[in-house]
Amino acid sequence: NIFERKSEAKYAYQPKVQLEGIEPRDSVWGLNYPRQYQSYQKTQDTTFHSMFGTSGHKDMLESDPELVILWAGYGFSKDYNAPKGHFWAVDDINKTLRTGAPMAPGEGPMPSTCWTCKSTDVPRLMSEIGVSEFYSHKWSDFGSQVINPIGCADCHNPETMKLTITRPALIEAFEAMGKDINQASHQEMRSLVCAQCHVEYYFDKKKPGLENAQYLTFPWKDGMDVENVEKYYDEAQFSDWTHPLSKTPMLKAQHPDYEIYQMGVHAKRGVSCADCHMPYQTEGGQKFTNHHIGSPLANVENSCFVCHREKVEDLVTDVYERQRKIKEGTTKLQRLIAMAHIETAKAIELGANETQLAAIQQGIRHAQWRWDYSVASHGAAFHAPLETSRIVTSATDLIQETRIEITRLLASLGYTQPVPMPDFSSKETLQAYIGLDIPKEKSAKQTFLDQVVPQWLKEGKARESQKSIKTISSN
Amino acid sequence: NIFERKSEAKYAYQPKVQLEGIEPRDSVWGLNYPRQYQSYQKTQDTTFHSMFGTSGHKDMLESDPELVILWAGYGFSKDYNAPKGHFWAVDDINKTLRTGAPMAPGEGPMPSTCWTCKSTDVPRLMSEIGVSEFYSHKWSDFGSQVINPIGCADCHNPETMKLTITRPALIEAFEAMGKDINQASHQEMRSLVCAQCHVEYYFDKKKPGLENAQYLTFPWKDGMDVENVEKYYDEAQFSDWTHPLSKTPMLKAQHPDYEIYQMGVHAKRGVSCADCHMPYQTEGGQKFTNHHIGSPLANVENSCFVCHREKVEDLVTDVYERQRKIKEGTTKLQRLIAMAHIETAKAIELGANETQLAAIQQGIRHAQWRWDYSVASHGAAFHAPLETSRIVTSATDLIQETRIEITRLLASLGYTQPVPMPDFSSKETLQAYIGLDIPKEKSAKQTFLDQVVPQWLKEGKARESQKSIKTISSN
Amino acid sequence: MQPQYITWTHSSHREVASCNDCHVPHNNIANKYFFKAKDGLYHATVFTMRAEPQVIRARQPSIEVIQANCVRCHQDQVTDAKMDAFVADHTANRTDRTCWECHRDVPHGRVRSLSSVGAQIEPIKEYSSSDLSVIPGWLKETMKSQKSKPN
Ligand code: HEC
Ligand code: HEC
Ligand code: HEC
Ligand code: HEC
Ligand code: HEC
Ligand code: HEC
Ligand code: HEC
Ligand code: HEC
Ligand code: HEC
Ligand code: HEC
Ligand code: HEC
Ligand code: HEC
Ligand code: HEC
Ligand code: HEC
Ligand SMILES: [Ca+2]
Ligand SMILES: [Ca+2]
Repeated sequence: NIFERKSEAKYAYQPKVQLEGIEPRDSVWGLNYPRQYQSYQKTQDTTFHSMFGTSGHKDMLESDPELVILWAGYGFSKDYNAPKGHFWAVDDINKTLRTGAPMAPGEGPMPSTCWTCKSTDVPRLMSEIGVSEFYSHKWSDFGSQVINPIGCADCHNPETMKLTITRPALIEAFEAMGKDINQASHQEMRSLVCAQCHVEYYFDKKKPGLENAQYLTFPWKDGMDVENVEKYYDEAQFSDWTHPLSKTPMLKAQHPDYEIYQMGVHAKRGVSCADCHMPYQTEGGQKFTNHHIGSPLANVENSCFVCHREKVEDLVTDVYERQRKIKEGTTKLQRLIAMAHIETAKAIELGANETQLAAIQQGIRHAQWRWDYSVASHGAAFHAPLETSRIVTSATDLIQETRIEITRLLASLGYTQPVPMPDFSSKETLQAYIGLDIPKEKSAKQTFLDQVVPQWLKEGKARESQKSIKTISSN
Repeated sequence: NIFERKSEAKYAYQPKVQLEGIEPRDSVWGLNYPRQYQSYQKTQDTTFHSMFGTSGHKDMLESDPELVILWAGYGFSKDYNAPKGHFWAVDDINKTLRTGAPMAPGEGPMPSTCWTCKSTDVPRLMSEIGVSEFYSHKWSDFGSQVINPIGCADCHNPETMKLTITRPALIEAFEAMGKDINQASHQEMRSLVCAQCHVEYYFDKKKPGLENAQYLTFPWKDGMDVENVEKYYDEAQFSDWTHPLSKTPMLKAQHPDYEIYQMGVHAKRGVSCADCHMPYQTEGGQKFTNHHIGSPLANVENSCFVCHREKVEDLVTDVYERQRKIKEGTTKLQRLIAMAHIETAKAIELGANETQLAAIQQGIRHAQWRWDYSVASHGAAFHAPLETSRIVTSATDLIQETRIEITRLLASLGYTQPVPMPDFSSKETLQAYIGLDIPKEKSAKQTFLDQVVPQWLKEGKARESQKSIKTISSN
Repeated sequence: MQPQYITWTHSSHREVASCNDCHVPHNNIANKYFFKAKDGLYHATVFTMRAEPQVIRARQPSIEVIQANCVRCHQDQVTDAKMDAFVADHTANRTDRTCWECHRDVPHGRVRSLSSVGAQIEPIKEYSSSDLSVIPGWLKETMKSQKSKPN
């Protein structure tokens, strides 16, 4: 009856353990907050599928092979997948070919900064060795330090359970914009905890006094929209890599989820990430936040229904329609950019000089940046459909204008035919085309996963077992 | 309080006149329905301005001079303005240079079909002489017949005041789609009355048995979206005119307001045109339909507020943001299409042959069709922002792909430079560039307006004065 | 149903209409009590059986009841006595579309879930800890020290 339920509520948050310092293990927090813990554990579920999204494995290079050409010469051309749940963050970064197969500390292609958004051990480690020190190592140096995936300690203050910002990059980005993140309202915090990671970033290697650090930085100083960030990188003369085909200094856009979401009507109306991805839920009279973060389409009744009184299928098709219309544009666009790289390579082969190429490479750099910005945020097509579409339009115009330039250049070099293209329908063909030996990479990775990772885990567990857990006698 | 309001209502009404047959004069209906009449009269107000829209005069060729190139060889390159209120429909069609200066019946460029969406005299005339006969004259033949602008008789059944469809084209379009417009719900009728006119159309000159008619037709048989209508016209091998520069068989898109609105979320949620453009209003405790049809931004409180409890400025900026983002794409796009026409002219001048031009002209035809479709509906950018943006993206890709073709073609003809362009910033320069003598057209029009139109009006009034008005003795 | 209660108490209707004014038929006494009993019983069962969904939605029968009640009170505002005389379907045109399709906030507002109102988890600044900083102490320290002496 109703009274039972009242009393139930009272006992809901009987603390069982005393959380001390930065506790990276969710299982410990879970003793105090079973509902949140149990729902968060569900992020390991990989069974949900929507039209374009999935909580499981999806090889993006398989579904959109052109990406191999766009990212030639860069790690992403080896391996890139759609996101899975938070539970998999550490597992996936160990498994991706992008991190290579470092058999010993100090080896491998990636810096320690890569760990930043993958684990609750990161705030712990930062607090122990300092932020800039954390950014100044190899990824392989911290293998035994970072073993817990994203969890409670990333978003919560253990004493008060208040939402908290544990990643310096976001705080510094606010400072760069002349804002104080401590002034953020509670509703804003319900999005800002996500903005610690779901944002475009780059590694600043020129930080005064920190030359050997790869300092995680969000390029927001002059604004968060795609044009201003583009300007920011141009002025800093920054590039992530140089493209082997078109010799273009390229930019990589990574998941600007927060930035694009802010351009949508939901953000304008004050709807937060958590409102949709972590809706409140009530169990036996006890209200709590559902921590099974994933596609809201898996949970329309608790997510969208709170504000929309439509049929489930109408809300689902709302999302699909927007995604389909955006996808139509980006699919065409990525093919055009791939062709531009190959056409430019042809011009270079025919002896085009730097001055002839300058404008063309600028065009490719900007077009691919904008394309990447619009697709790297897997939610963008729904978060802000029109802004995403606007970006796609501008990139389409840009790359085609550039291809007109290339066509003129080729003609002036005596070549007036369409440039022959590889088979864009096969990931393997294209990876071979750009000279990757994937089988070799894969077997090296396998050895790494068999021999190194288990060792990392063993050492990590041993370290954790030192840390005692203070239990509280309940009364 | 509401009980006072109740009694107020009781006294309100006494019918004044008996409406007989099709009464084209709003002033007569107004005797029975003062509130609706008085509010509808406000459509003559020309003072309201929003960021892109206006209830007054706005010369589109002045604000976007490229249009002169896009429509070269077609009436729209002489004169095209943003819409004003319904009150001005007859006045504006008399004044536009597109209708020329027919000094006698049977003269002039335009068919009688042009009157179809401008006046309440149209249903009257159609009922008197028959539909196909109405479509089989010159515009100048009916000058003295058509003198009342759009009004009550276009949307209302005089006996029952029910919303009604008075234009055969809409009924026939439904039949072509295999639908029966009589099955339309009341809520659908609140949009369908508008769909009589606010739709894309063409004149069918090949109707079996009606060869000398220019039969008003809505191209919906295979679907209302931009791609299906494009296919429809291609299969019918229809073109509105042939472009003098690129020699392309062109299509003109006119105001597909209804079609594009249907692709938006408001339509999906069952919001009708009238909900926003004719919101209810309360006077003396009575709700009535505000007939001052115009920009809802002139009346956000009644239009948007019931459904959206947001600040006025937020709702207004919602609209502006969407319009600005779409405008960014269409502005760029129209310039590119204009260039394509001129570049193609160059290729023709250099001796390009038909087989070389076929694909290029196809590209220009489709790209301009899509561009026109997205801008000819002045409300599209808000009615369905994403669909409109999607169309702009596809047109941008199309025209640029075509310009790459042209560039190759020019090169193969030995021309590898950018083609010189006229000054796109001046309407006058461009009208001269395509060989128009506007001053001449204008003075001819002035004579027409001074001598012919007053005559038309005089004869019309005389005719109307024959018709008696049955008043009802009030009791 | 707490959210419905709370939203109603904040609505323009609190003073003028109670739950039953909208949710129980008022066409005739018998019907009124029959529906109420049936309804109340149903709710009570669902409630005690813990089947209470996160977001309650009106079922068709009660949608019709509500609509009828809106009209009952507002008849004379939404329909025009004079129009009725000869504007065919005037009353239907004004009353066949659910009122809250437009009046989306009457009376429960637009955000309705068991958790959306009432015992808010959201801390009210006044009552929350004086330290409003969202940056943990350790991070403030490391970042400060870093600014003072890079490396
Ligand atoms: C500490 C970094 C971090 C924080 C904080 C974070 N995320 Fe993530 N998120 C990730 C990473 C990394 C992945 C991808 C994990 C993988 O694929 O292995 C991810 C994946 C996701 C996914 C995809 C899940 C699926 O099933 O496909 C969603 C949705 C998501 N995050 C939403 C959020 C929201 C909402 C928040 C804030 C409430 C948030 N994230 C906070 C790093 C973070
Ligand atoms: C600023 C935070 C941040 C940083 C720094 C970061 N990531 Fe991620 N990472 C994310 C987020 C957010 C996702 C989820 C991506 C998505 O939604 O597509 C993700 C997803 C991933 C995934 C799973 C998807 C895939 O591609 O297979 C891998 C692996 C990964 N990151 C590796 C890395 C590596 C390697 C680096 C360093 C070069 C890195 N991350 C740096 C935030 C970050
Ligand atoms: C990606 C960010 C994120 C992670 C990881 C996360 N939480 Fe939360 N948590 C939130 C947000 C957002 C809220 C809602 C806060 C609010 O609105 O009051 C929340 C709320 C809570 C609350 C307050 C009561 C409630 O349910 O609203 C508790 C307790 C809690 N989380 C415990 C945990 C535990 C235990 C874990 C680890 C198993 C965890 N959280 C992991 C973001 C996170
Ligand atoms: C906390 C409230 C809230 C939640 C949760 C929410 N919405 Fe919305 N939604 C809004 C508001 C507010 C608007 C803006 C329109 C308005 O003012 O009514 C909106 C607008 C929309 C629109 C029209 C905007 C467009 O892009 O065309 C769609 C579609 C939509 N929501 C779908 C969804 C779906 C699907 C979900 C769940 C995944 C969802 N909403 C979750 C409040 C919400
Ligand atoms: C109005 C509801 C709403 C809001 C607010 C919202 N999202 Fe989403 N998000 C969605 C929907 C719906 C999808 C599409 C899911 C799908 O395709 O299955 C999505 C997709 C995503 C994805 C990709 C998941 C995948 O598996 O591909 C990520 C990551 C994400 N959102 C993160 C965020 C972050 C971070 C924020 C805040 C900055 C946010 N979302 C705000 C509704 C929302
Ligand atoms: C199917 C209905 C329909 C037909 C047929 C039609 N019009 Fe229109 N006309 C409209 C609508 C709707 C508008 C408002 C346009 C807008 O919103 O931009 C309009 C606007 C106009 C305007 C005012 C704007 C301007 O361009 O100055 C003129 C003049 C005009 N039409 C002339 C004509 C002529 C000449 C023809 C015949 C070639 C014609 N119309 C055929 C529906 C029609
Ligand atoms: C462009 C179409 C259009 C024109 C022109 C038009 N009306 Fe209406 N009228 C409507 C619509 C739509 C409604 C709302 C019908 C409904 O939903 O019940 C309406 C409703 C009415 C009603 C019903 C009462 C009310 O206020 O809702 C009356 C009476 C009326 N109009 C009279 C007139 C008169 C008199 C004129 C001419 C001065 C006129 N109308 C011109 C479209 C039009
Ligand atoms: C009989 C044809 C016809 C019907 C029916 C019609 N319109 Fe129009 N409408 C026009 C024409 C023609 C114009 C342009 C008049 C001009 O510019 O001279 C116009 C102009 C407009 C404008 C621009 C007004 C301004 O101030 O800029 C709006 C808005 C509009 N109509 C909405 C509607 C709506 C909503 C309906 C239905 C309720 C409707 N129209 C029904 C033919 C029609
Ligand atoms: C009869 C009800 C109604 C009217 C009138 C109405 N809206 Fe909406 N509006 C909606 C609904 C329903 C949605 C879809 C979102 C949702 O489900 O809440 C919506 C969505 C929106 C959105 C988000 C869609 C997008 O394109 O991003 C905006 C913005 C908006 N409305 C603005 C306006 C403005 C401005 C007006 C007045 C000119 C207006 N609305 C009039 C009901 C209405
Ligand atoms: C949700 C509200 C809403 C609905 C529904 C709606 N409109 Fe609009 N309409 C607007 C707004 C807002 C504008 C922009 C006005 C401005 O820019 O000043 C607009 C602009 C227009 C314009 C251009 C007016 C001008 O002066 O440029 C026309 C014509 C128009 N609408 C006709 C229609 C027709 C016909 C329908 C139905 C098929 C319709 N509208 C449905 C809100 C709406
Ligand atoms: C002024 C009329 C009115 C009053 C008074 C009123 N309601 Fe409602 N009620 C509505 C409307 C309208 C809806 C929405 C129905 C729908 O969305 O289909 C509704 C819906 C509901 C629902 C279904 C869930 C939901 O939110 O849609 C519940 C439960 C409810 N009301 C309970 C109550 C309670 C309890 C009270 C008194 C505290 C109350 N109502 C007072 C008009 C009213
Ligand atoms: C013992 C608790 C309880 C009481 C007392 C109660 N309700 Fe409910 N009510 C509920 C629950 C639980 C639901 C959700 C049922 C569902 O959606 O399956 C509900 C659903 C509803 C609904 C939406 C479903 C439907 O029937 O359309 C309405 C409306 C409603 N209640 C009105 C009322 C009114 C009015 C009263 C007072 C006469 C009332 N309720 C008394 C618990 C209660
Ligand atoms: C028991 C009688 C009653 C019922 C049932 C009722 N109302 Fe009311 N309503 C009133 C009274 C009394 C007022 C206050 C009038 C005033 O303040 O002048 C009012 C005010 C309003 C207002 C104007 C104030 C506002 O909130 O915007 C609207 C709109 C309204 N009602 C709509 C509705 C709708 C929709 C329903 C059904 C869901 C409904 N009413 C059911 C009696 C009722
Ligand atoms: C198409 C949208 C729409 C629908 C459906 C609708 N209304 Fe309204 N209603 C409005 C608008 C707009 C106003 C604002 C009139 C004003 O402010 O002058 C209004 C005003 C009112 C008012 C007067 C409020 C006041 O302050 O005087 C009441 C009462 C009302 N509506 C009740 C209802 C009821 C009851 C229904 C269902 C039978 C209903 N409405 C259906 C749009 C609608
Ligand atoms: Ca980047
Ligand atoms: Ca046409």
